[in-house]
Amino acid sequence: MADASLVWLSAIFTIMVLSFLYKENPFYRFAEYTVIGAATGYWTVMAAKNIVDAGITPLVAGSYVLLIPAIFSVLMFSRYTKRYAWLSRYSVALMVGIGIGLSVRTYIHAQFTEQIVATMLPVVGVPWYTAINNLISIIIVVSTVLFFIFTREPKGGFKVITQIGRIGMMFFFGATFGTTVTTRMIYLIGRLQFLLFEWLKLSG
Amino acid sequence: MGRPVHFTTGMGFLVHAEGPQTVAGMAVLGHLARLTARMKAKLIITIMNPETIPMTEAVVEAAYKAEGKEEDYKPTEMILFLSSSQQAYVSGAIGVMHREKIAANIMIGPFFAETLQLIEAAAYIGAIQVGGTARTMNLAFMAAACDYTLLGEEIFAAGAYISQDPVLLGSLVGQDLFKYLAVILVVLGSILVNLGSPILRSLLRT
Amino acid sequence: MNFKRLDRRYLHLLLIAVTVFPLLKPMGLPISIGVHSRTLYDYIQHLPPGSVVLNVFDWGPAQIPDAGVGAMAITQHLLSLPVKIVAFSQEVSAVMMYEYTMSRIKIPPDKKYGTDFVYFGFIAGLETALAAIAKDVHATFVKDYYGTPVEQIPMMDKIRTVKDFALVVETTNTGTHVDGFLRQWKSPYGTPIAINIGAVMVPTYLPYYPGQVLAVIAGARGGSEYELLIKQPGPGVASLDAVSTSHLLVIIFIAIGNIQYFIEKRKRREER
Amino acid sequence: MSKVIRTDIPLLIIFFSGIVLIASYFFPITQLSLAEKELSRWGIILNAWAMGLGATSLYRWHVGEIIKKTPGRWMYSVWLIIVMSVFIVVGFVWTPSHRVFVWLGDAFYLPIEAAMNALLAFFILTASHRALRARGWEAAILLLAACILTMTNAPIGEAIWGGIPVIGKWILDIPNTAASRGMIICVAVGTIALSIRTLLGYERTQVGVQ
Repeated sequence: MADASLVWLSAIFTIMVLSFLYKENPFYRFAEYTVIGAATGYWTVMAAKNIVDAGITPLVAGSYVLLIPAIFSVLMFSRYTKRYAWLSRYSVALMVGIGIGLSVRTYIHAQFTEQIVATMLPVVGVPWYTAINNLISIIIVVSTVLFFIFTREPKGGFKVITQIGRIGMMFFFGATFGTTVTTRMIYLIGRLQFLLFEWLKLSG
Repeated sequence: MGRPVHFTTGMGFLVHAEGPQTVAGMAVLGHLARLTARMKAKLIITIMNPETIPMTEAVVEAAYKAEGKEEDYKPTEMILFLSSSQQAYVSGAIGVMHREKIAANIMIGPFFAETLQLIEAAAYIGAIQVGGTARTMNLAFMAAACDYTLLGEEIFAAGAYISQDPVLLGSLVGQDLFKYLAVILVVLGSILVNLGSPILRSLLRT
Repeated sequence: MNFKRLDRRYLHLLLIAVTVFPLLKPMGLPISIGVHSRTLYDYIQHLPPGSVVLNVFDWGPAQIPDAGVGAMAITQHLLSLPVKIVAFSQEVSAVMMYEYTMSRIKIPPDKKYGTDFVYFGFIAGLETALAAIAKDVHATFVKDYYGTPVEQIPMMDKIRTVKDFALVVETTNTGTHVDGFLRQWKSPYGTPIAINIGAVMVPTYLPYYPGQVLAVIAGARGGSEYELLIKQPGPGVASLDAVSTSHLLVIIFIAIGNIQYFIEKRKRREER
Repeated sequence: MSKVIRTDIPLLIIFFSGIVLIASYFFPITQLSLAEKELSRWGIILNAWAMGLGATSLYRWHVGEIIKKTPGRWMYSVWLIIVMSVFIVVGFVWTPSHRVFVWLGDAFYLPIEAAMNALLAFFILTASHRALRARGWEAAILLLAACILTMTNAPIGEAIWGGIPVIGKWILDIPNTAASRGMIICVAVGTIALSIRTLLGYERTQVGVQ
């Protein structure tokens, strides 16, 4: 796939970015401004394609209802005038409304009921270690949920329960931290593999 | 005028299942902007998702208007869209933090991999940090490094707490009721499963 | 040595050194096979001949060393079996990863494009598109990546709806892609979904196992296990030594940080 | 009047667009699912136009930098505008799938983004050194879980002691998964509550009402 010019450009940009580790310098800044310009240009083109595909083509084909989002979209740009800036509230409102609609649909099922159902675990009739693990799971789920109760002061027995929830969350945070270390190192390894093997053509 | 306050909603999706997190961040921003207007502090908002540009401008403008400080509202200096590419945004935001020597870094919204870098950069400058997201996987970095962290659901309650609006506070009671319901369902369902009846499971699955 | 004042540049240099060295001189530490890789391998191995697998390429170049490892190994495995592969992408930047993969794995001589595997390129619309594909494959996959209309692709004749797919393998680092399949394919139709994701997403998606997902192949580690399962150790296995050394460095620095912390704490107590 | 058109109408827009999407999920009525499909499409269009807003903002900012001749930065702004314009012109003249545009992306966008991702490795090294400290017993649990998981993901962990991956897997499968579930349930409750408050017009900050 990769022609030599691409490999060289990639290698040069990679080194420019990594030079940030020494200190912030003109090479790094050059790469930074390049990627900001490139990303914005890239996404603008993709967005334009979406507008044409989802908005204009069907509109021309007779789907006149698409005039509505077109108007709302144009209203977004009213922020550049002082007098009509409030018009952009209409487009914000539509975006918020759609976002909320999408969100409630997904959260009720996949996030609320599915997770509750997944916690209904057997404790009897399974090997003892599974039973203990399932019991621990149920206790942590329940106490984590109770940790987030706003209207009750954590005192006495309730405090003990929320404490268990906190411990569970500490495990979760630690676990995410640990796995994140892996991904980040892998990104670095990937870039180094590229520099060593595809650019410098060393053999491992 | 002292050192400025930096605010961001991270990835800041709006037309998306994680849109409400951005809305929750905006509720906090509304309050924050009133405070900075009142105290004549400089406020800087960096943006990754252009969807939130008009919303952010509306929120901050309204806050400054409410405080009678319309003349201090300067959108081109306060509200900076940096890039919609994650890494380009991050390096831009870090640049802003360094140049402006921010005193506080407030991050509430849907956060992705940018979390760690923003927190590290702000910590390097020595800013006070408040973080909050319902994207649980990036919460770990906030919990480990921020001075104050809003864990998951708490970001949705933050706006209500700050506003002290009785209706909003009342709805927090409703939120608690649903959490109790979840606990009851889990316990009851587990008991039923252990008695050999998966009825509640199948009932909820439909 | 006072680590607190230690210039972080030395730290950076050290990290580069401990990663480059094992890449050039691999040590070959042993790798054990986890339950997720084993589950998916067995499931694919026992697919009835002629089954259709939807192999989704939603990963970008950043994922080459991470989830990409698994994507290549799984695609290689699928190609070695009498099953058919339908591939597409929900991300623009993922399109080039299909070509990247196909140019690097071994395609058996008896496997032909169009009869055994096919790629539909970038399909816009995310979750909306997934719902549409489930109902009518041909309406959404109108043309393949090379511009051939779907009616002229021999293998697509019998692939009409979600019911014709025996398995979905989703490779991504973005939760949205996984959620879309769970909501639009798994929940309503029960299609088995295997996810192959960057290690960072693993804790988020483990709660969905075993109920909603068949297996969670965890980034480079999971991918390397898969490389070993199909007995073709590749770039994943080669990178794991560097993973080991860099992780060890992290642990050492956490330890140093804590030792420092306790020494300071004791000093402060003594001063009081 | 001004309140009606400036505040009430936006709140009504939020209400109707949200309600239609939610209702279509619960009630399988043809009209509703058609409306849902239409609204989802509008979302894509609005999102795309917002990108245009982003590009204009960025363009305005950098032109400003050039006019002001901000020391040390304005030449970079010139370069940024050149790069952005080349992408846009090429993408508009040909198509985004044209090989010149793909090549531009491969050459000027992807390698820099990937290299910046690699910088994260250094950030996490310094972050774990600085932030992961056993300040109390809760922090100690976090620290311990982080160390074990770090070693679980690396083959060397297993080589040091066979128990490490076993414990790591247990942490991932049991307390990690359970706490994550608890948090997801609460996030769902919070999201839905905020959504309802917004739909009913109680949370109105986002339309610019204080």
